Amino acid sequence: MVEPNREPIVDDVTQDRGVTEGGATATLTREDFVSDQEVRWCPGCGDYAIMAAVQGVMPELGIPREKMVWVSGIGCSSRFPYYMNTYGIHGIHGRAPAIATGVATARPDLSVWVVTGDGDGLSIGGNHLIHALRRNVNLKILMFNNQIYGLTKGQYSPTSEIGKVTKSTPFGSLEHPFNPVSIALGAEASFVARTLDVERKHLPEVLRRAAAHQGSAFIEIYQNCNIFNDGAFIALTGKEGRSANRIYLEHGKPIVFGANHEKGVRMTQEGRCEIVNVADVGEDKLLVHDEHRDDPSLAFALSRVADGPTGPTPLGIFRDVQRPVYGEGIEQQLRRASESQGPGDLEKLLATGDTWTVN
Amino acid sequence: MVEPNREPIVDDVTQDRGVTEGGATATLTREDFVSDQEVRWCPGCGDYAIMAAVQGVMPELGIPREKMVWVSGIGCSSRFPYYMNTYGIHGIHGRAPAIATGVATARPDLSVWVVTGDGDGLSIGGNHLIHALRRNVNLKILMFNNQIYGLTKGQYSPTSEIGKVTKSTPFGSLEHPFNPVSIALGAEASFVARTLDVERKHLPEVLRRAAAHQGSAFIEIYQNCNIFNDGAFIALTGKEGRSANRIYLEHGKPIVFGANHEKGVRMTQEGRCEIVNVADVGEDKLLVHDEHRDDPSLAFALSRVADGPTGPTPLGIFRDVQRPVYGEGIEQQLRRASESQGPGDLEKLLATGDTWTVN
Amino acid sequence: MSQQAPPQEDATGRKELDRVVIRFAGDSGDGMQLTGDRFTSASAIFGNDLATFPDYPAEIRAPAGTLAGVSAFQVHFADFDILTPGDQPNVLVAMNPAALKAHLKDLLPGGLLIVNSDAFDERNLEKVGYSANPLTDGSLAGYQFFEIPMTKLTVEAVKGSGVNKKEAERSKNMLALGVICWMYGRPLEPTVAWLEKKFSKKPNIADANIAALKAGHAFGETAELSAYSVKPAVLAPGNYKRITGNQALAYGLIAASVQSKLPLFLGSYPITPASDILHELSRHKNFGVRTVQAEDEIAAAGMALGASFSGHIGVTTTSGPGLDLKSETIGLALSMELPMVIVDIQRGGPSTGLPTKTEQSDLLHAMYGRHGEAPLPIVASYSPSSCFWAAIEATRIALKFMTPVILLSDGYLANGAEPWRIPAIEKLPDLTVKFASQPNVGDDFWPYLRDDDTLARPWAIPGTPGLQHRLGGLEKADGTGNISYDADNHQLMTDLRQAKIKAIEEDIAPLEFDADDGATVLILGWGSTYGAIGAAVRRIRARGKKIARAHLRHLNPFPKNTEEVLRRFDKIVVPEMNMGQLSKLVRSEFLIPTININQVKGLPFRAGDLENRVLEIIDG
Amino acid sequence: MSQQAPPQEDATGRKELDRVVIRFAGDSGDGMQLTGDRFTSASAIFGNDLATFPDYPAEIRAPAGTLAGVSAFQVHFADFDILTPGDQPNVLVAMNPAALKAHLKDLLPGGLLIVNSDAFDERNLEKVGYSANPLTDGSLAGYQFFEIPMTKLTVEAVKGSGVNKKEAERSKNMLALGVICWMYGRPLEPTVAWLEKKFSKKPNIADANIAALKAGHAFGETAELSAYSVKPAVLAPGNYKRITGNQALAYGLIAASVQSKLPLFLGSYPITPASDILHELSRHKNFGVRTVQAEDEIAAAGMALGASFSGHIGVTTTSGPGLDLKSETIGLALSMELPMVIVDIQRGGPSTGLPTKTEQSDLLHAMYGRHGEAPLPIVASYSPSSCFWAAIEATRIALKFMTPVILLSDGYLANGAEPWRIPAIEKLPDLTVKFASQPNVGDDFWPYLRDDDTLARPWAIPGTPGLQHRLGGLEKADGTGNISYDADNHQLMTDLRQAKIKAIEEDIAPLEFDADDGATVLILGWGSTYGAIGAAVRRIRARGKKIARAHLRHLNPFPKNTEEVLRRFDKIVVPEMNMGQLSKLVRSEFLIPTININQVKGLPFRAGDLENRVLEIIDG
Ligand SMILES: Cc1ncc(C[n+]2csc(CCOP(=O)(O)OP(=O)(O)O)c2C)c(N)n1
Ligand SMILES: Cc1ncc(C[n+]2csc(CCOP(=O)(O)OP(=O)(O)O)c2C)c(N)n1
Ligand code: SF4
Ligand code: SF4
Ligand SMILES: [Mg+2]
Ligand SMILES: [Mg+2]
Repeated sequence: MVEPNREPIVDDVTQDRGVTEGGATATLTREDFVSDQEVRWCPGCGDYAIMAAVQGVMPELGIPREKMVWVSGIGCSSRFPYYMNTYGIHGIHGRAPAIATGVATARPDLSVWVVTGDGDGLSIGGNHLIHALRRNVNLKILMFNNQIYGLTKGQYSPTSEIGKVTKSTPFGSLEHPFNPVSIALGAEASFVARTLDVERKHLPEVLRRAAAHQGSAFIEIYQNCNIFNDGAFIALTGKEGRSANRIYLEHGKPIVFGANHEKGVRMTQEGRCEIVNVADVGEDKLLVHDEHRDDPSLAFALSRVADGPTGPTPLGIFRDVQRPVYGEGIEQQLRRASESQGPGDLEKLLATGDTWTVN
Repeated sequence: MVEPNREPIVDDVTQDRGVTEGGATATLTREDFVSDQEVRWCPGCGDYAIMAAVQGVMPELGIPREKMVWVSGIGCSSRFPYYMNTYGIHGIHGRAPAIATGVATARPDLSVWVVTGDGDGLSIGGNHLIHALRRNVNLKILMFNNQIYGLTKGQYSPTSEIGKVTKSTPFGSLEHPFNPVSIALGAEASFVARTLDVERKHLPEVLRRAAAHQGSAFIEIYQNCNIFNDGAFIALTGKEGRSANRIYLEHGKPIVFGANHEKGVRMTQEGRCEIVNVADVGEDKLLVHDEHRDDPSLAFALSRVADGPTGPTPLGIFRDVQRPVYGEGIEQQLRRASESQGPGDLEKLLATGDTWTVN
Repeated sequence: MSQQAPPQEDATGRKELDRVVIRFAGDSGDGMQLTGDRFTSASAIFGNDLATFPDYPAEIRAPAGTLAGVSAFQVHFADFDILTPGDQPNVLVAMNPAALKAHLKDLLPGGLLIVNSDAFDERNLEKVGYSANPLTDGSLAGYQFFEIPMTKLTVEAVKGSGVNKKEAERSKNMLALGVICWMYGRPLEPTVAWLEKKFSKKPNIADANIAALKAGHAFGETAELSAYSVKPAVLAPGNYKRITGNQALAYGLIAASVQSKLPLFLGSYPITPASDILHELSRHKNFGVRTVQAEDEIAAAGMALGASFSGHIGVTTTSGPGLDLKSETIGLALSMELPMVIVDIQRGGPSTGLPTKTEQSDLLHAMYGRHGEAPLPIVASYSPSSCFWAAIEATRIALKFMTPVILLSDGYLANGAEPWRIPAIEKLPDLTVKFASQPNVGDDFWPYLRDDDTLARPWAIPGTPGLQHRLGGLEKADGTGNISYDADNHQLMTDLRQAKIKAIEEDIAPLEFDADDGATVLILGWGSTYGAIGAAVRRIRARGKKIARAHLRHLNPFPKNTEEVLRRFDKIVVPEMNMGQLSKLVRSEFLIPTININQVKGLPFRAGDLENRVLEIIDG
Repeated sequence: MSQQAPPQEDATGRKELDRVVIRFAGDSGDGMQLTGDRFTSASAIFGNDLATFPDYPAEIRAPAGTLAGVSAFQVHFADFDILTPGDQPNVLVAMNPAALKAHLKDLLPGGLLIVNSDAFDERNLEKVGYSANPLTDGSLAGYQFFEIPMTKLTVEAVKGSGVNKKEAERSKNMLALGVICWMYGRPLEPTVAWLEKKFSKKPNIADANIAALKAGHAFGETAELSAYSVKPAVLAPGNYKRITGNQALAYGLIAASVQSKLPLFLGSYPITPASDILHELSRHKNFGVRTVQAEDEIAAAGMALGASFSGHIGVTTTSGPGLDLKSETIGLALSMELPMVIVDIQRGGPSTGLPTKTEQSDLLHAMYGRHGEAPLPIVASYSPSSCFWAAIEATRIALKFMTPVILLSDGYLANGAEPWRIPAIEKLPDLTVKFASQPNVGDDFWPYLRDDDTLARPWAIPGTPGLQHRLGGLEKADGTGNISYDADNHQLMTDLRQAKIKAIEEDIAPLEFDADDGATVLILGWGSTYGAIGAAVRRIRARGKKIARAHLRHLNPFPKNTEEVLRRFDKIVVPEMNMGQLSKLVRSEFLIPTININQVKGLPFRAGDLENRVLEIIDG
């Protein structure tokens, strides 16, 4: 009864108009993913660039729009689902990973994406985030990190730097920030990546990789809030910084960066990643990145190369390993149960146990 | 006005009976920390051993009982405060770190301890825990990890192993567990340790170190629930396991273990900790533990030596570094403010801004 | 009461009684819950009507021998249909001094008292502050009193089954059960069979328990304890099953899933006394039931909401503290107008309160416990077996009106057991829903284009081509569902949300009432006071007084005829296990005065107490 | 209305008006809030009485030129004491077509309309669906209408201040302000001074804005725009300060801290419209105010609770969604009987609702939004400046009765500004508390040994030798505070918790009412409807009708004389910005029928609407 129970939901209704329509077989374009809703971000907001990248990549995935659900919390970033011509939930503050877990475990046939902010995802929503990652629910989680609370007009967030002066910290913040990649790895995440709103090529590529990953994918996207935290990522986006400070992680390749790849990352005996001049140590001594290492220690060490986006900062995929996917496990148990015990029979269920007959 | 404002609270009342009475100067005994409340744990519960250790160490700290506050959530473990003859709050499920943060930031003069469980601290309370660690609030957090929900009669917890059959998972749990030490390190914790309920010497020593640490200290204590998860730590407590599987971390010493120290831990080029035969690699190749390394990568790598307490498992202090303490930062800002602006003057406050006079 | 009437003897020479109330009391470790449960099962199969009331401490196993550690189970069985587990026991089984101290005060004068004399040693007596040994100081003169060295007898009996001393002593509850089974002529077979099944993997434990059981039975016979019989009750013909409220509730949810052809999704976080619903549902995966133990109640509700959005019956189960945490998510479901069922098994509050005790004090919280104007339907079960109905009804309303629904039960119903006449599947309502499958405005799909009758919005689920839409908690324009800050639209949506809930009164059964003609006093109840009120009404009538009673199963909206029913009577008496929450709703809704009978003790009403209070009102 | 009466001329030849309502409307990016704020400040200093109403979208800056992006600020200033920001403006400043489209409908017939003609280009007109240009199609005939090329004039004016074009154009709001200042004879100095201070670090920005301001003033003069004057209001003598509700509330909390000699601890999580309290309080560290921006609302409440336990005034501030999340922690504070203040700045609900709009729909949630029997006091502010009183009163009750107290304000009060007569410090109540310092039962300390009058328990804080004790959410034995599952004790504690809150009625001011003799209709209000009701009452009286009004500042418990006051009148009219929440409380408490006037539009009542509705009731 599992199948009969679940399947109809999808089929009944899809039959009517034929799954193919706007479906996998029909090739979709960028525009197909643009909703009719008026976009309400501030002019110049980094969210625009991210949306463009997403809407550019979606058609490539060959997933029909109706099979896609975008879930978010509350925040400027969390308005995202309204702008996607897919199914979507603009949830409540911090709860997107939980709501999305419901969608993904109820309906493994869907492609479920989460958009959250540094406040939504790491402040009020931190617990749901780490548990979704731990369970390896099949969610693609995009965290727009602008290191500020945008929608509430500029208070510091869990990723704001110490000393930051904001509306709620006129004398400077006293809180040591989270390193989102570190906390995700500490939470057993099977896929962890970082990219930048202005990355025309890198961002889409990371999205593709996340989509391809089985299980939960966590992507930290540095996003400029030009109203309340303008220039937070200038070290990575500014002219010189751009080449000097972006450390692109590439699987199987030694980690080098700098205008002429003159800099590199080396692993010390005590398992710490340090930045070196390639010339000094020689290319062969450089750390070769391995996304697929089962042990997350390497990825974690890499996440500590930069505590904040103020100097050389690794971008790309820190970790991408296979783990059982939560929703699939549930499906299996359902299938096994109905195979072993036979599909659920209500009459039988009620009639078993401490029963007797009165005539 | 900061001082006048805060100080009286403590003094007014303490003067009356003289701080010394039951105070630092008077030497306290174990019994002084035993409350008059009837202990209500199951006979044989690991919580008894932990309580004994705690009540044994407290007198050594030279902190008067009235300056101590024990805060907990809900769970068998969380009954702990009732049994301590100190101030205490038996809070609500998962919120102890938040409540304790209120106590510690309001009253830096107090010694604040938190007792939580694997469900209380890592399931419902996960977010408060990681934020308390991130902020480095001056809290000593004892997490009794019995890998089960005890008080609610045996459901799996975020630290239960995959496949665990419990009341709520009759077909086995599908959830990948947290590694409490890893998540704490990912959350920027400045002090992270692990010990065992039955460790007569080790547990007290870890408690002393935690007490000495400035800021938040997180201690995972493996605790046997003999009713719902008996033997969960048998690999570490059983006869042979005891010597074979307990890896004691000691600062500045190469990491060795086994009955005759025949085993050791080595750091690979890719920053992974692997277990080796000392004979094979030679003692000099072994990893030398460094609690005080600023970069948490080493501690993290060590936390991955064992995903669960089923084989060789590191015990001891993974990390102990100095970071600004959250509460102290606040005190400083208050002091600076009243120094620079002068102590708060209500009349002046009300009279400034858009004001005018009508006669 | 049967004790008064001169008892007959049956064929086997047993004194016939019409009803008996037995309370088993011992240490948390003594297995009293299991003992009571087994006796109940045997009595059910024997054909008595029955009702049970487990009463145990919040701690798992407080230290042996302490008052805090006492656990009790009361069973009421009779040869006629009964309504409550009985006010006071006429038989008390006390396994140790603590149990005696805690429960003797409830035993009826002249009642039967059976104690395990082995447990009455110095230490145990001291632990609970007995200066003298009650077994010997004559303080038990007022009862028929038997002391049995249960521990010794048990250890004796189980010799050879190869269990160690500790395990041997653990079987003493079975010895006690054996004694009681003999006294009330219950067959041992069901229990033996059950023990063999339960301990199939540990045969020697099974043997020990069976040996103890039989030894107890034999002891009763040889010691010539007085023997009684309680005839089977004449219940309506049909198949019966002994069921607890939580079990019935779980079955009801499964039934709703089957009847609606929608999969059931439970997002839950363990909490007493609701956890057993999670446990029960996670056992029925072959029904396609998905259960997720969430990281907390907020996540549990969020997951249920996500599942509802995706076309499942999203359910979340909890108790008071969890309901607090779910409020915000319930508000979102209400604003998204998604079908969702929130089950609250009420317990003693406020705060952590009395986790294992019962109370009815979440009604106003269910009604108003969300910010903003946020009305939703409330359904309440009123007996263990009615939880089955309530689960189906709550789901029916949720699906038909596209709204979250709160189902209120309580600890007393959750853990209490009673015989349930298994309903015929054909008789269950058809809950089939029709998902939206086509655009409803030209080529567009408007998620808030409402049904004229129910005001429900269409339910278009992911996977449906062309109906992509986005919902959230910001105010929505009626029809399109787009974000709208328009002033008049907000008024309209607020009115519509209220009207939709109000409209449900057209869809639910009218309030039934049972009145003697000429009765001027109506007892109005809701929830688990049903049985106690019923028993009180019987007693009042037995005294030749006129009385009327009605019991609300829908708390929001009220059945359409509620005011009309209330206005038929001069006095409306509202007994509640709270400080008067239904009464507040009735007063503000109808401006009708109420006379409140409130009890907030963590325990159900005693029929006798209710009887007296109501008689005063009738006469006074 | 002044527009009707033939206006006088003052010495300077300006037409005298008694009151004016100006609405500034433009893009979120146009700085309308700041413009209105500055004009208000100038008018305040000039000596008018005034009231303001900011109205902006939930988005930070919706795309330029869209309706969604329009932000408005209304200010009402007069030469007499006024009560509201005015129903409809008689002056509208529209910086772009979107602003015109959104607000023209509110402008009074014949009203003054000033637009920035530079913004009326094709694209902008199109964006809001203007087919024809309203400036030229004669559709504005019904108004006194001036178009000013503000952008051009500004760019012209700021040449030389060395700012770039973008920055230059940004100053056009100051040009508009200059024009209005000239028209209503407001001095420029205060604004100039303010600009210099604000941009002290960016002198060229300051210069540009000042240049624009003066240019606007000059333009008004040269273009000979009609010039008006509104004399200073005759307010009671004293020092005045223009203050918003949130600012007053923050000051009130600081005052409570000073008056109680207890440090103030705020645990808060940002949320509209409450965030400004957190912002304000975090600026006053020299008062020893500790502010923590918590990870969420639950933590914020938990931190406040921890601080209260430690001897601070624990406060947490939020809005509806946050109040949902705090319910469980509030229940714990209530069970621990700790003094704590929970501030809820109500906004449009349910769920995320209308974050920047006002509503009164959390009253029942505040009253019943916790599981179990969990009563607590509720205080409500009723005008921006009354938030100062409310904060002190809420703290006073919390400290005296050892209980959490909920303070209800709303978005309209929070952001609205009015002149506030600065109170004399000596007049503020003394809130000194006495902590427990000695054992109270022999050598023991019993944390639940209550005060006979207040029923408050003693407050013993960490650091006090010998008084170590442990509190939690499980039910406590009265007196000792030890965990107790005893049935009668639970009833007792439940009764005591309720009695303690009820007893507060003895401690609060009776309900005042203002009635014409012979009045049969009473308008009963609470919260921010105060001003609108007051204005409506004036109008009703101006029509020679008899009316009475009373306004509740304590919602739980009600003042002791409430029923007595209500029973003096035939009809009780209850206007609320909800669906009738106070009315529900009144009906269930007193069984008195009410006539409800409900508006749920995210906007305050218009005095005119209230007037008409009430007149119907009086006449009909
Ligand atoms: C329960 C609740 N608390 C607080 C808020 C107010 N709030 C809305 S968004 C937000 C934070 C936004 O920051 P972030 O998640 O970083 O998103 P951003 O706006 O920066 O993209 C807050 C505090 C809310 N809507 N709900
Ligand atoms: C809000 C809330 N949700 C759920 C519960 C029920 N509950 C009490 S303790 C507990 C978990 C206990 O597990 P753990 O924290 O590991 O403590 P242990 O009993 O194992 O020591 C739960 C789910 C509660 N009391 N409050
Ligand atoms: S406030 Fe910042 S994050 Fe939000 S929309 Fe504007 S620029 Fe983007
Ligand atoms: S249930 Fe387990 S954890 Fe709880 S008290 Fe008993 S043994 Fe200890
Ligand atoms: Mg942000
Ligand atoms: Mg546990």
